[in-house]
Amino acid sequence: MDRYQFLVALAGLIFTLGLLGVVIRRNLLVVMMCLEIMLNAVVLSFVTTAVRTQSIPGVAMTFFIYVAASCEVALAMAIMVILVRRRHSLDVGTFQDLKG
Amino acid sequence: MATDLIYGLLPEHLLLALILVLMLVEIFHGDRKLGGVLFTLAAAAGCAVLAVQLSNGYTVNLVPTEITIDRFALIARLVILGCGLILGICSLATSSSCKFWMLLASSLLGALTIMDSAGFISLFIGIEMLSLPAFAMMVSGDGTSSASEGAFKYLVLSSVATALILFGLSLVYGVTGSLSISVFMATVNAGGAQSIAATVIILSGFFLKAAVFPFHAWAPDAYSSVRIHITAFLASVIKAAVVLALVRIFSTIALSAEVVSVIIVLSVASIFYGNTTAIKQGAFKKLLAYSSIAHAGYMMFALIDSTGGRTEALLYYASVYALTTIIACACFSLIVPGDRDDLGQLDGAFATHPVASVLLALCVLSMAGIPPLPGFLAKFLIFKSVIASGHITPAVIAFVGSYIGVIFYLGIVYRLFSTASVPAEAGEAAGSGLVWSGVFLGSVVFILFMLVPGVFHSLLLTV
Amino acid sequence: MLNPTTVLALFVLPLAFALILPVMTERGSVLPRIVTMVGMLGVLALSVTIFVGYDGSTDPQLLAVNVPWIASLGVNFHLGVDGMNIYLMLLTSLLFPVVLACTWKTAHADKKLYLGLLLIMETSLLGTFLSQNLMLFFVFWEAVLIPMFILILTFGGENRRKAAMTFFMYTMVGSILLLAAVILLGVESLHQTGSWNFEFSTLYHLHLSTTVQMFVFVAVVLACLIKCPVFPFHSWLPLAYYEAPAAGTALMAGAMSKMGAFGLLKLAIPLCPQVSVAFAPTIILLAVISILYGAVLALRQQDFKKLIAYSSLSHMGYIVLGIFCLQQSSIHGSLFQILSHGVAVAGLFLMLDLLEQRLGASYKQLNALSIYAPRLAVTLMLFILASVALPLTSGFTSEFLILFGGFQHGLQLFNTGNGLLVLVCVILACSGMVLGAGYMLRFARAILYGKANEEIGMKDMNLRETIAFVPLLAIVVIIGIWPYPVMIKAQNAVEQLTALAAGTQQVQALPQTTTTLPIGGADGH
Amino acid sequence: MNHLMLIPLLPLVGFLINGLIGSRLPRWLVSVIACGLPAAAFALTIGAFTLLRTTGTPIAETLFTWVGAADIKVDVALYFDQVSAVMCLVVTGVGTLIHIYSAGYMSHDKSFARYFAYLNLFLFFMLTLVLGKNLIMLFAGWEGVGLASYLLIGFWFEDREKTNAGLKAFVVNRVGDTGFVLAAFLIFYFTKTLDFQGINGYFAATQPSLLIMNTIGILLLFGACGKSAQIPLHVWLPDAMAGPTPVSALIHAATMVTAGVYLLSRMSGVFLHAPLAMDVVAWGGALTAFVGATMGITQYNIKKVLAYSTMSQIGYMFMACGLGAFDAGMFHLYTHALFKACLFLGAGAIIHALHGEEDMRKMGGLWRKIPLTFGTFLFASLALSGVPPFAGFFSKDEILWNAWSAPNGSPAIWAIGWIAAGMTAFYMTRAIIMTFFGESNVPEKVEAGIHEAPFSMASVLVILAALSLVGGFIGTRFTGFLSPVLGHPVAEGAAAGGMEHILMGASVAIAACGILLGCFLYLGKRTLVEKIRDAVGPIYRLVSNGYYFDAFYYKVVVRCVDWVSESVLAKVTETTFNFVAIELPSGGINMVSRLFSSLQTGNVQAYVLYVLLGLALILWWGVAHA
Repeated sequence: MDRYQFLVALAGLIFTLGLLGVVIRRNLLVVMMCLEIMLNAVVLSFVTTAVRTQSIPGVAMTFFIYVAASCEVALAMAIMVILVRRRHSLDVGTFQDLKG
Repeated sequence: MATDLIYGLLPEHLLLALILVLMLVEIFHGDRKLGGVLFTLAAAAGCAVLAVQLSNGYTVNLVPTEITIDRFALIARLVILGCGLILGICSLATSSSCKFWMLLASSLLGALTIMDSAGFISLFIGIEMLSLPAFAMMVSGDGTSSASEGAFKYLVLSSVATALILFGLSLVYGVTGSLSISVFMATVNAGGAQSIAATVIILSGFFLKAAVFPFHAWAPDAYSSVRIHITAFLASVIKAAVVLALVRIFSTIALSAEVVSVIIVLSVASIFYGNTTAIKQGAFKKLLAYSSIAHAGYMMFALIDSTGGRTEALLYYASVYALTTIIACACFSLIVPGDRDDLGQLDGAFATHPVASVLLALCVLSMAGIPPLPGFLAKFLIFKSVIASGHITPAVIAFVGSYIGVIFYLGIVYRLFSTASVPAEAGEAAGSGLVWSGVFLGSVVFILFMLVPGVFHSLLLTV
Repeated sequence: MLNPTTVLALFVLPLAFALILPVMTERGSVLPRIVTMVGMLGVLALSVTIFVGYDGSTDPQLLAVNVPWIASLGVNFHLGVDGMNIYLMLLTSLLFPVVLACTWKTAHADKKLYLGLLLIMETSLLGTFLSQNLMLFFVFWEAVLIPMFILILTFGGENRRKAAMTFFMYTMVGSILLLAAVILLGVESLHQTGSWNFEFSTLYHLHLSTTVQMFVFVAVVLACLIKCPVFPFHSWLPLAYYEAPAAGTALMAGAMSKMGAFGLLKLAIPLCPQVSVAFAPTIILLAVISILYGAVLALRQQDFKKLIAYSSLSHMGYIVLGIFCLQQSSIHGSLFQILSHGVAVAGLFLMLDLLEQRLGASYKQLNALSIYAPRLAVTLMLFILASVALPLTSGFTSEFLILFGGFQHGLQLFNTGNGLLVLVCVILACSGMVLGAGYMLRFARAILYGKANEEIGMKDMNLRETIAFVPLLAIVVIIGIWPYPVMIKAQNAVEQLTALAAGTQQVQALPQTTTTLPIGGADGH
Repeated sequence: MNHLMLIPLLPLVGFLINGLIGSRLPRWLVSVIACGLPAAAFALTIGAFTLLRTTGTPIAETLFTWVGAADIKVDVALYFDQVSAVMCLVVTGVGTLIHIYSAGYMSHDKSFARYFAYLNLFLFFMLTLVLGKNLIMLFAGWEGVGLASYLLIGFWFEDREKTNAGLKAFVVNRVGDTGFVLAAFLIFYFTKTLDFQGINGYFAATQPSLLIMNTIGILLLFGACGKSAQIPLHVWLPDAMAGPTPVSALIHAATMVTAGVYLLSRMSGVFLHAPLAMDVVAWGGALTAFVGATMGITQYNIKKVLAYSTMSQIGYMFMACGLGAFDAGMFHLYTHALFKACLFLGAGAIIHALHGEEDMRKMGGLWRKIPLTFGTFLFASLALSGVPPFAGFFSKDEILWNAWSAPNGSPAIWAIGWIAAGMTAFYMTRAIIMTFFGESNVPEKVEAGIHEAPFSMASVLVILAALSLVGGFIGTRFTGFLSPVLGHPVAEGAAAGGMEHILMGASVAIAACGILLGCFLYLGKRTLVEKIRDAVGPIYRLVSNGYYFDAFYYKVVVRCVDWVSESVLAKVTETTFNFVAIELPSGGINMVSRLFSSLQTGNVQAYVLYVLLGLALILWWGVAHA
C-alpha cells in the first residue's frame, strides 16, 4: 500500500463522505458544500495519478474541473436564492411539493 | 490544418457566434423575435454544413486524443442539431427573451462537443456545458413557482452524476495513465477490479444523467415542473446527447460479463418501472417522464450487444425517440393551450383539433412500438442485436415490459378519440402558426423515418 | 390482367383513398362515402380479376411485387398472390364494400374518421394476407389492430373502452410473442445464410433445430389461437364483438379472425413441420373443445349478437381442426370454411345491424320477422343454413372436407398405433354439427317465427341492401354447389404444405387395403 | 340420353319460380306449376323406367366433379337402376297426386305459393337422394329432405308449438345424420370410393374385420333410424303431425321416412357381410313394429294414430331388410306408400270437413255425410290391415314369410310380426268405427258445415284407393324386377310352399280377429273399453305417453345440455376465464403502478439515497464477481 494507493483510497473515502453528507445534512448550503467536497476528492485522485505517472492530462483535468465546479456553484446559488425567497427556510425537507 | 479547424468544427463556431450576437442583442434590447430567428438560421446552417460534410465523407482527426470528426460524430451532431432546430421552431411562440435562445444554443454547443470528443476532457466539458444551461433554462423566464424546486433537484442529482463520472475517470486515469477514449476502450476489459469499478462508476454516472431506474428519481419532478417545450428539450435532446455520449465512449467494444449483467438488470428494471408507473399518471409531463425512464431502459439495453450493431441501433433509437417526444409535446401544447397539463384536457380532442390529435396519436403509438411507425423498427433493432448476441431471456423479459408499456400509450389514444365529453372551445392559441411549422417539419422527418427507414439505416452502417 | 401492378394497386388503392379523405372539407355530405365506396369497389374489381385469372399453376413471379424496403435487414416490400392467400384476398376485398353498403345510412358513415379507418384497415388486412416477407407480415399483423381499436373506441357501444382495451391488449400478447419468434428466425437466418433475411422463401428452407422450432411454433400458435380465437384464449371475443359497431364486428369476425388461421397456414406449419406434426393432436383437442364450448354456450344465449359471437368461436374451431389434420382434403376444407364462415358470419352480423337500424334497441325482442320483412327473413335463413352446414351451401362443403380429412387422419393414426385422441376429437366434432343445428335453429325460431303484432312498421330490404348481400349469398351457393373450380386455385399451395408436413412423418404408405385392426381379427370374432 | 338430370331439376325449377315470384302469381298458375312439373318428372321417370326394363342396364350420368383433391374425388352423378326406379316412381307418382290434392286442401291458405315452393323443394331433394350415384349425393338429398320437413312442419309458424315440432324433427334427424356421416368416412377409409357400385363391389370381394363391417352396419342403421323414425330416434314423428296433412301424407308416410329403407337396400353389399348388424336391423324393426302398434291403439288424434302406424309399418320394412329380403322390404314400401298416403289424405278430408277437428272422440257417425271419403278410407285401412285382396296383404305376408324362412329369421321374430299385424288391424278398425260409426258427437255448428271433399281431393282419394286394391297383384313380377340388384336365395322346395300357405292363412286369421275384436269392442260395448283401460291403468299410461321416450329425451338430454350451457359454462367458466385473463392482470398492474409511484417522495435526499443504494449494490455485484 504505497503512498499513491493510500492517497487514492483517501480520495475515495472523502468522496463517499461527501456523498453521505448530501444525503444526511438538512441544510441547503451544507448540501452544496458536500457536493464541492466530492469534487475536491476527485481532484485529489487526479493529482496523485498525475504525479505518479508524471503525465499532463491529469493536471489539465484539475483546472477544467474547477472551472465547471465554479459555474455549477454559481447556478446553484441563484436557484437557492429563488427557493429560499419563497420558503424562507434553508431546510431541504421543506421543498417537497413535487411528488407522486 | 487551420482550415480543418474552421471547417471541421463549423457548426460549433456558428453556435458560438450565435451566442455572442444574442448577447449583443440582449444588451441593446433588440426586438424579442430576433433571437428566435437568429437561432433558427444558425441551427439550419449548422445542419446544412453537417449534411454536406456527411455526403462527401469528410473525416479528420483534429486534436489527436481530444477531438476527432468521424462519421459517427457527423451523424450524431446532425441528429442533435436537427432535433434542436425542430424544438427551436416549435418553441418560437412561447419563449419571450433572448436569454432562452442563448441557453438553448449553449446547451446544444455542449452536446456537439461531446460528439466530437475523442478524449475524456472534452467529453467532460461537453457534458457540463450540456446540463448547466438546462438548469438555467428551467428557472429562467416566466417559470412556474415549482420550477425552481425541480431545477434544484435536477442540479443536485446532476452534479452528483458529474462527480461520479469524474471519480470513475480518475480511477481509469489511474489505471491507464491517459485520458483518451481509445486507450480506455482498449483496457476496459483488462478485468482488474479497479477497471471494472471504474467502468461501473462511470456507467452509473451516465445512468443518473439518463434517468435509468435506480437513479431516475429526479426525472418526474424535473420534467413536470417546467413549461412543456423545456420538458421536451430535457426529454429529447439532453437524453439523446447522454446516450450518444455513452456510444461515443463504448462504441462497439463488447463489455465484460459482470458489467453486462449489471446493465441487463438495470435496464430491464427501468423498463418495467417506467412502464408500470406511467399507467396511473394523470399529468402528461409526468407520464412523459416515466415513459422516458422506460425508453432510457431500452437504450441502455443496447449496450450489452456484442455483435457490433449497437451504434446503429442506438443512433436510430435516440433520433426516433427524440423526434417523437418533440412532436408529441408540440401537439400537446397545440391541443391544450396555456400550461394546464392534466390528461383530462385531451378528452374528445379529435373533435376540435383533428390533425393535432392524429399526430399526437401517431407519436404516442410509435413510442409504444406499434409496427408501421418508426418506433417499432427502433425497438426491433435493439432487440435484434440483443438476441443476436445471445441474451434471449432478458430480451423476452423486456418484451413483457414493453407490452405493459402499451397500456398507458393506449390510454392517451383513448382520450383523444373518446366522444364522451362535450368539446371545449376550439380557439387556437396565439402564434400557433409557428408551432405548426415546427410540427410540420418534425412530422415530415417522422414520415421519412416511417417510409424510408432503409436509407438512414444504411447510412449508419458505414460508421 | 395478371401482373404485379395489379397486386400493388390492390394494396395502394385503399391507402390512397384514405389519404384523400381528410382533404375533403364539408361534413355531412355524401361525397366522402361515395369516394370511399369507389375506392373499395376498385379494390374488389382488381381482386376479382386476379381471382378469376389465377389458376393453380400461374407462376408466382407474375403476381409479385418485390421492392427492398430495409435492404440491410433483409426486409423487402414483397407482396405476392399464391394459392394460400387467394381466398382471403377475395374475402377481404368483398367484405369491405358490403360492410360500407350496409352501414351507408347510419350516423357513423358520414364521419370521415370512420371511412378512413375502414380504408386503412383494408390496406393492412390485404398487406397481411399478401405479404411474402415475415417482417412485412408482422408489421401489417399489428398494424391492423390500430384502426380496429380506434373504430371500437369511437363508434362502439356503452362500455366500449373496456372492450377496446381488452381486445387490443389481449391480441398484443400474441403479437409480442410473435415478435420474439420473428427476431429469433432473423437470427437463425443470419447464422445460416450469413445475412439478415426475412423472405419466406429463404426462411422455409432453413434447417431449424427442434428447440428453435419449438419456440417459434409455440409463439406463432399462441398468437394465432388468440387471434382466431380458440377455446382457452377467447375471453375478449364476447366483449369485443358485442361492443364494436356493426362494421367493426362484421370485419372482426369475417376477416380479422381469419388472420389467425392464415398465420397457422403460413407460419406455423411450413416453418416448423416436425413440431407441428408432434403438437397437432393437442391443438386438435383445443379446436374441438372450442367447437363444443362455443356451440353449447350459444344454445342458451338470449342476445343475438352474443349468440353469433359464440357460434363464430365454434366455427373457428373447425378451421383450426382442419388445418392441423394436415391432410389435403382437410386443409382445402379449412380454406373453404375460412371463405364460407367469413361470408356467413359477416352476413349475420350485418343483418342484425339492419334490424338495429330499423328498430333501434328493441330489435332484441323482435320475432316474426318473416311476416314483417319476408326478403330479410329469407336472406337471414340462407345465412343460418350456411352456418348449419346444410348441403348445397358452402358450410357443408367445408365442414364435410374438414371432418372427412380429420377422420381419415384420425383412423390412420389409430391404425399405426399413435393413439385415439384425434379420432375421438373428430367424432366429437361431428356431434358439433348437431349442436350447431340446435343453436342456429333456436336463433331462427326466436327471430323469424312467432306471433306478429301489427304496430311495428318495418321496411323490407331496399335495393342497396339486396345488392350488398347478393355477392355474399353467391359465394355461399357457388362453393356449396360447384366448389371444384375454386378448389383448383389452392391445389398446389395445399400440396406443398401437406408434402412439407408429410415429409416429416415417418413416410407412411397409403393405408393398405386389409388393415389388421388390433381390436378385431381378420375373419370372425 | 341426359334427360335423367331433368327429373330432379324440374321440381327445383318449380321451387325457384314459386319461391321467388310465387306470391305475385295468381293461385291457379301457382298450382299448375307446382303440380305440372312433378307430373312431367313422373312422365320422364316412366320413360326411364321403360328404357330400364327393356335394356336392363342401369342409366348412369356424371354431371361435374364436385370436389377433387389427392385423397378424395367426389362427382355430382346420377344413377338410375331398378331400386332407384321403384323409389323414383313412388316419389314422383304419389308426390304428384299429393300436389294435386294439396291444391284443393290449401286453397284458402294465405301463403299458398310458399307452401308449394317448399313441397317442390322437398321433391327435388328426395329425387337427388334417390338418384344419387354416391354417398355424398345421397347425403345431400338426405339433409335436404330434413330441411324441407323442418320448413313444412313449421309452415304455420305463428304457433310456437309447430315451430318447436319442426326444430325437434330437424335436430333428431341431424343426430341420425352424424351416424350416417361417420359410416361414410369409415367406408371410404377402406374402399377409397364413395360410389355405391364401388362400395358394394369392394365389400363383396374383401371384407376387413367383422368388427368393422358391423360398426359400419350399425352406424348406417343409426342414420336410417334417424330419418325413418325407428325406435331410438322416432320421437319426432308424432310431433311432425303439426304440419299440414298433405305434408304428413307425402313426407311422413310415403317418401321421406322410407329413405332409411332405401339406404339399407342400397348398402346391401355391406349388410350381407355384417351378420350382427343384420340381426340388429331385423330385431329393431320387429320391436318398432310391435311398439308402434301398441302406441297406435292408445291414440285419440287420428293423425297420431296414422303416424304410429307408419312407424310400425316401416318397422316391418326394416325387419325385411334385416332378414336379407331387401326386395320384400321395397315391395312393402311401395304398397305402404299407396295406402298410407290414401289414409292420410282421407284423414285430411275428414279434418277439412270438420274444419280442423283432429280428435276422434269429437267425431262419429260421419259415414253417411261423407260416403266417398269413408269408402276410400275403408279400402286403405283394409289394405293396411292385410286383408287378402288388398295390396297390404301381399307385401306384409311376404315379409312374415321371410321372417319365418330367412336364414337369420326365426319363429320368435315371426310371432312378433304376426301379433303386430293383428294389432294393426285392431287399431285401424277402432279408428274407422270411432270416426265413421256410432252416435255423432260432432258439435252442432260444425255438424252443419260438413261437406264431401271437393273434386280434386276426392279424385286423388279414389285413385289411391284403387291402387291400394290393385297394387298387390304385381308382387312376384316386382321382386323379379328388383332381383338383379337385391336378389337373394329364395327358400327352396315344395315343403316351403306348404309352409308358406299355412303362414298366409295365419296372417289372414289374425287380421280377421283383429277386425272382429275392434268391431265388438267399439261398436257394441264402449263401456267395456273404459273398464279394460282402468284395469290395465299404469300400462295404459306408459303406452299412451310413448313409453316416456320423449319425456326422457327432453328431461335428460336437452335440459341437461341447457343447464350446462346456462349455469356451468355461462356463469362458471366464462367468469373464471374473464377474471384470469382480463380482471386479474389489469388489477394487478394498477396496484403495482400505485405502489411504484409512491417511491417519488419528493425529497431530494431520498433521491440521492436511491442513487447511493443503487451504486453500492452494483459496485458490490461488479467487484464481487470480478
